[in-house]
Amino acid sequence: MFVLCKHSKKLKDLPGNLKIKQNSLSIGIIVASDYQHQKVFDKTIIRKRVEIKMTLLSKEQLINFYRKMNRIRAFENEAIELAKMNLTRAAIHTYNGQEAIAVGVCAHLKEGDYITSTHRGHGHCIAKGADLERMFAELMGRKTGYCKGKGGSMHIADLSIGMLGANGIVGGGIPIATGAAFALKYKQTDNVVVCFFGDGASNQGSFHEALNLASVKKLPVIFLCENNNWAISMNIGKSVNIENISERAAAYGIKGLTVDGNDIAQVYREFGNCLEEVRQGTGPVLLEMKTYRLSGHYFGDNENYRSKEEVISRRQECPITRLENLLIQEYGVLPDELKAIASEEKAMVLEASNKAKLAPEPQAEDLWNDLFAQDFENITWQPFVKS
Amino acid sequence: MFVLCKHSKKLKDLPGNLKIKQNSLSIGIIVASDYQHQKVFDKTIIRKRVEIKMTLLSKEQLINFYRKMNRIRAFENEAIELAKMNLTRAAIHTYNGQEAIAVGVCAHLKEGDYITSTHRGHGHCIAKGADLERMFAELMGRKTGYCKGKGGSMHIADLSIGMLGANGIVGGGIPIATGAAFALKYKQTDNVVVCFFGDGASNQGSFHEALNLASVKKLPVIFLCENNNWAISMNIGKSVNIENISERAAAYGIKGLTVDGNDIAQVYREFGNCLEEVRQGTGPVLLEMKTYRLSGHYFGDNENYRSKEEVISRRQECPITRLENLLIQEYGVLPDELKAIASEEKAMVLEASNKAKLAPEPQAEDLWNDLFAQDFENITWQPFVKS
Amino acid sequence: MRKISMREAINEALHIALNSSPEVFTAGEDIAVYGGQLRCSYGLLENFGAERVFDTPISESAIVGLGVGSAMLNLRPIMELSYIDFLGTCFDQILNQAAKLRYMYGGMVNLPLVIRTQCGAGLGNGAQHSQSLEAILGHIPGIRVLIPSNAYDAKGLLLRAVRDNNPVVFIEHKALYKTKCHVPEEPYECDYTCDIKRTGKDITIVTYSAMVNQALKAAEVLEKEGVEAEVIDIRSIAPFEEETIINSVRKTGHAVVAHEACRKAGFGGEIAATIQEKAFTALKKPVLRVAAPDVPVPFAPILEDAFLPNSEKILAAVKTCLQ
Amino acid sequence: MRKISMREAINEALHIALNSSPEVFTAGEDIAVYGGQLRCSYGLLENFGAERVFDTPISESAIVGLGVGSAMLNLRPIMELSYIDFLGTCFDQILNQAAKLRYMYGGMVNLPLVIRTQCGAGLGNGAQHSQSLEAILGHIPGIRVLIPSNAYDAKGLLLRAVRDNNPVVFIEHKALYKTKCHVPEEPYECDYTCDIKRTGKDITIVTYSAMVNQALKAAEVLEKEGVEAEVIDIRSIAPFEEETIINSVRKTGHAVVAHEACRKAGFGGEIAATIQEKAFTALKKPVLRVAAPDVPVPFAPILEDAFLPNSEKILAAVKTCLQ
Ligand SMILES: Cc1ncc(C[n+]2csc(CCOP(=O)(O)OP(=O)(O)O)c2C)c(N)n1
Ligand SMILES: Cc1ncc(C[n+]2csc(CCOP(=O)(O)OP(=O)(O)O)c2C)c(N)n1
Ligand SMILES: [Mg+2]
Ligand SMILES: [Mg+2]
Repeated sequence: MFVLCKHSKKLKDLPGNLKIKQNSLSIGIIVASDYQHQKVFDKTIIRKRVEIKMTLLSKEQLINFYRKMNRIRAFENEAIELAKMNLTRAAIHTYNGQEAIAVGVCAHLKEGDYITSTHRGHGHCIAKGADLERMFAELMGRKTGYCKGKGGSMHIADLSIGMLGANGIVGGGIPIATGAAFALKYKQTDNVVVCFFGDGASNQGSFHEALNLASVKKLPVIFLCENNNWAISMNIGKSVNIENISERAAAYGIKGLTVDGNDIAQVYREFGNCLEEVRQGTGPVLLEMKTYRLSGHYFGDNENYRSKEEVISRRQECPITRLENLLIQEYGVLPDELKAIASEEKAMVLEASNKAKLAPEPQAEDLWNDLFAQDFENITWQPFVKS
Repeated sequence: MFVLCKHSKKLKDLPGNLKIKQNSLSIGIIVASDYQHQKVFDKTIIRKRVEIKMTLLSKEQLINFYRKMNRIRAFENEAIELAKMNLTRAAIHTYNGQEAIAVGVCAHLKEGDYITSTHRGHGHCIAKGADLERMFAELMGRKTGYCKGKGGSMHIADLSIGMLGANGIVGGGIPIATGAAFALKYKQTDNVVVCFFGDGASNQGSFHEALNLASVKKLPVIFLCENNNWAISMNIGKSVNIENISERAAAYGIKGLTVDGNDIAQVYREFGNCLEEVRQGTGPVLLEMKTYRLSGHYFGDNENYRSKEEVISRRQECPITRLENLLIQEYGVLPDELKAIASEEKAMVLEASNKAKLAPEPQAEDLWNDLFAQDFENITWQPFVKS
Repeated sequence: MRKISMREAINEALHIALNSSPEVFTAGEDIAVYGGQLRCSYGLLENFGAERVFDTPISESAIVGLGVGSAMLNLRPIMELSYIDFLGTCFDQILNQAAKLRYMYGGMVNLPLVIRTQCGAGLGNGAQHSQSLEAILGHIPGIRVLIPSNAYDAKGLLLRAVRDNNPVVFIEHKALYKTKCHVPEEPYECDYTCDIKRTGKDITIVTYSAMVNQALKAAEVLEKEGVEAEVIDIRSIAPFEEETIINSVRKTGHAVVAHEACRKAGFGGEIAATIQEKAFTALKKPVLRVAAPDVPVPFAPILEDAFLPNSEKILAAVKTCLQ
Repeated sequence: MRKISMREAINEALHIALNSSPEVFTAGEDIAVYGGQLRCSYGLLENFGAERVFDTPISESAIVGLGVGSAMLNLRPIMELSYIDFLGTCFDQILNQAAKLRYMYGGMVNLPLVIRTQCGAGLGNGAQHSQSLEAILGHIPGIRVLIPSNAYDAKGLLLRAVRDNNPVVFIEHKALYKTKCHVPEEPYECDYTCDIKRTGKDITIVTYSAMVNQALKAAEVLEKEGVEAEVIDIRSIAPFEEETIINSVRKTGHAVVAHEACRKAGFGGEIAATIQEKAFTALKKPVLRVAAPDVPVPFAPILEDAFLPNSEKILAAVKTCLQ
């Protein structure tokens, strides 16, 4: 469990030589292990041993994160514009407010690593390096889209960049991620799978089955729960009876951890630590990142289940704003520099969208393609002679 | 977590005036709360506070338990005889070695309480008071059987005694038990449901979903996991990565407890304590009872997955033998008295079986009955006038 | 004559059901505060309170199981499964529990459970949120499967389902929610029987759910061309009332079956097989089926349009049949 | 000529598959140490080791998901679902994942996954362990559904399935495991096409799985009565090769379809509907269906016998048809 620095003064047992940064992001962080009770955000912590680890992210890294987070935000905003113009169909689930997670996580992944995603998958795709034009084309059902227009917003995949696919079934991707992790282990690689899912998905049976199987098979998978407080209209306080989804790790004898998902530095660091372990073969981890869904469940949501005040107050913790403040206050970056980056990203996104708008639609006959692979694998059968 | 008395000498912090019985059953018991680490059976315990509670079961109660446990054992042995004579069909899953659980649990239940059961359901039925002749008749597919021969060994139900039914789908009964508990709460009774299932079932998605739902709805249900070490050929050590299934309670914010399921006194007491709480509306409990399946998974199992030595050594802990020893050593009951009880039960069981053998078979036309209730409920529709 | 939409009619039936029997409650994902992903349960929470109208976590097996278990103890649950595609995550509770317990237990229990769900393509929801899976349910003995095509039937069938002492899956097509027709304010019930939507002597079009309107459209066109089509809405997949259909085909000698579900092993096969068996001598031409092709529902409008059966495809089949 | 049982033939195919490709592994409940609840996987653990042959906890969604995910990364999993009835607990992974991912992702992925499972009644296993659910699978576009009737086909179809780059559900009837026939020792494959088990000019009996033997029995009786029945084993529900059937019915003019699954919305409906559509003018009588009644599988021997279709019921249908 990790503590935001602003609460560090409440801690006892701190080594005297500790220097703690008092900014709103945990660039300098206190690592507490062997704790008994834990809360995130603004609550106190009781623990026994306290260990200090200072990690300083470079300005370049942070700027790079800022760039990607803005790219995702711009993509989602443009997706909504397309929806308003009726260029997309059905639900568009935007990632607004959760950008730090996809960006902080995917920054660590290397060639051969995979992710699985959900109905709220654009951010994961972009962070993993997907092509924006093909994404937009897919949202608009064009032939040049990632799925040739067959999938739509909820079903984008790009195996060439390690993105195993978004999934419209809540919890549907969790067993699949486990299977992919099995393949990576079977092939004796040191690669991993990151399985993204929401707080709501953690109540599905598939979550339970997959985590248990991954645990007993010691598979290299990080189950990454983005706890954004809501599952459509269901508040996390009503869907589970526990404080942190990560507590569920105990049911499978695996490591569980909750971090502040709106703090890109914390996301980056803590995911990195988990990843290192998982790569070494210690088995799966359940990593919960607390965040907040700033927009409606989908574009068009009346949001009758939460107050405007709640959303406004949570906007303060928007991960992009927090990173902005940090860069300005601690790294001396000028606001104008950041604005320029945001504009660049927006322009790039718009260009991709505009190109995609010109892309051709599929033809009716395409309906019949892509269902079955036509070939059979070339295997020469070897009779098995029993000894 | 409860400690077998034979380990009591290892405890520190014990009040001086504590008298502990040194017999093999925990008739006098040490109640340890606020513990950090726990093990059952023959391992040590570390805890902070220790609280002492002495419960003495009367001889009459224990003899009554002994009687019922023998009834179950005799039933199962006779069922196997019927199987050998080809009077039954398909798998017979016997309850041998687990009798203390059904008997100790059901002894507490009152009118209006319900249980749900599994493929290994005979013991639960008998402990809840089912008619032996109708049970045997069902095993032999007779018209007078509980299900008129439609169900068989795995599907016996008797709603009149609060037995909601056995179930051939592993984990299938857990959501149903939850639904029944909802009904009891909805009707504002203080009744409860006891949901029996195995260690293997605790890996099913339905377990997870049902426990979470029961927890958030605070339903009066005791999830009773009979951890008998095996799920067909799968050892508990390979199917989960935790020491006790009860640790899974934490994932739902409910109470979890592991007890020695081969110790009828402990089963009786600890279940009673849970029941009291659950009746008061504190929500569900996950109660694990450790036991051992003494016979094969089903009659005819080759048991190639475990050694004969293992089974022989576990026979020492047979709950009937342990209760026998206790009654003789601590309560001065004569061995002959116990033998007489066992014979009485056996005779009663045989009589039921013999009567059932004479029962008529169903007729082919019966195939068509019992699928749908023919009537519609008599509800007078009341228009709803919006205010 | 009051006209309301199918969504309003269902909402009205839910209000009447909850108002009429204390045993009735309703639960599911987002049905209470939100008023339902299907937007059919608005007002219920306010009018009947959180004990009887409540949201559940995302766990469809537990949701259906809650219905099964509480129905066994004589409550009358109306559970909502937001999309029929989520049969996937609760199938055991339907296939092996709700449908089988009564029979397996020798008739000992009643299961007065209603599962409301939503089917169908046409709105760009993609392969996992657009299926028509009634044939799968129709193959499972022990459950009722109702599938209304309009607001009037939806209200009447839903009320009947709530009084049924057997498990009922009630399938609402998403493209029909906004369609309006005359619906009396007072409570009423519909039978689980075929409804002849239009009489005719030349050909029988057997259909249900969203395809009923398409068949009626086709029938109008045919009328202009001098062909009188009889359009039958079966309304109920289980029980499946064959008599009306057989009588009609005996009269017309021609039949086309239309549904939105995929063709292969769809319920149209059952209907066609039944017609040829029971009205063989009357049949002048083979029974033709109009159905979706055997592919998942695609996303892009052009592809989804190509996927969906419609009045033109019905028309084409009728013409082939009458050739 | 070596004769072995279907169980042995499947076991042999599994050995060959694991021996021939390092991408092949197999997993499921009790398949390794125990040798399978179906007793088909004995020897595999000893011969190929615990990395490639392993037991899983009881969690069918995770089991199928393990197959789907690892197949996406080019392994060739053979997962075992001990009873087809357990479709209930893993249906989403088949319906919405295995069957749809490739199409939904625009053809981007291959899913070379085989799910072996066991179907059928006759051994007193009761309603939850005796079903025949191939029609449900046959209605789902995107998967292959194979259903052998004998040892020879079981070996040949299973090997072909392992080389298939698409998800295959492979359905073994429990009553067939002990039936023996000639099976060559060397590896070979069978096509996903109909197999004419016996030629005849008077009537076509279309069937599959355990009913093939019953149909052949009926054909023998018919022969003595001077009726030449053609018996067709379809072997594959998906793809469903119609041509052989249509050609046969064009020749015989009569058809009976037989399967063990419940009648309503069973695959027999699809077959009958197809025959009447494509061979209408040749048909002298309606296609009749022999199937189980629409009730769950009962336990008692008398009831289960009454439930099960068999050679006499096929015979009766043939006689009605030829009357
Ligand atoms: C099996 C299944 N059940 C229900 C739904 C409908 N649904 C779509 S998104 C969603 C909420 C998911 O919540 P969460 O997992 O927290 O993800 P978030 O939307 O917050 O990103 C629901 C209920 C679904 N798509 N699949
Ligand atoms: C959904 C499902 N999966 C698998 C099975 C096959 N099966 C029957 S009993 C059993 C083992 C159950 O183990 P456990 O829950 O520990 O109960 P026990 O047999 O030990 O009483 C299995 C795998 C089943 N009946 N249902
Ligand atoms: Mg959420
Ligand atoms: Mg067990």
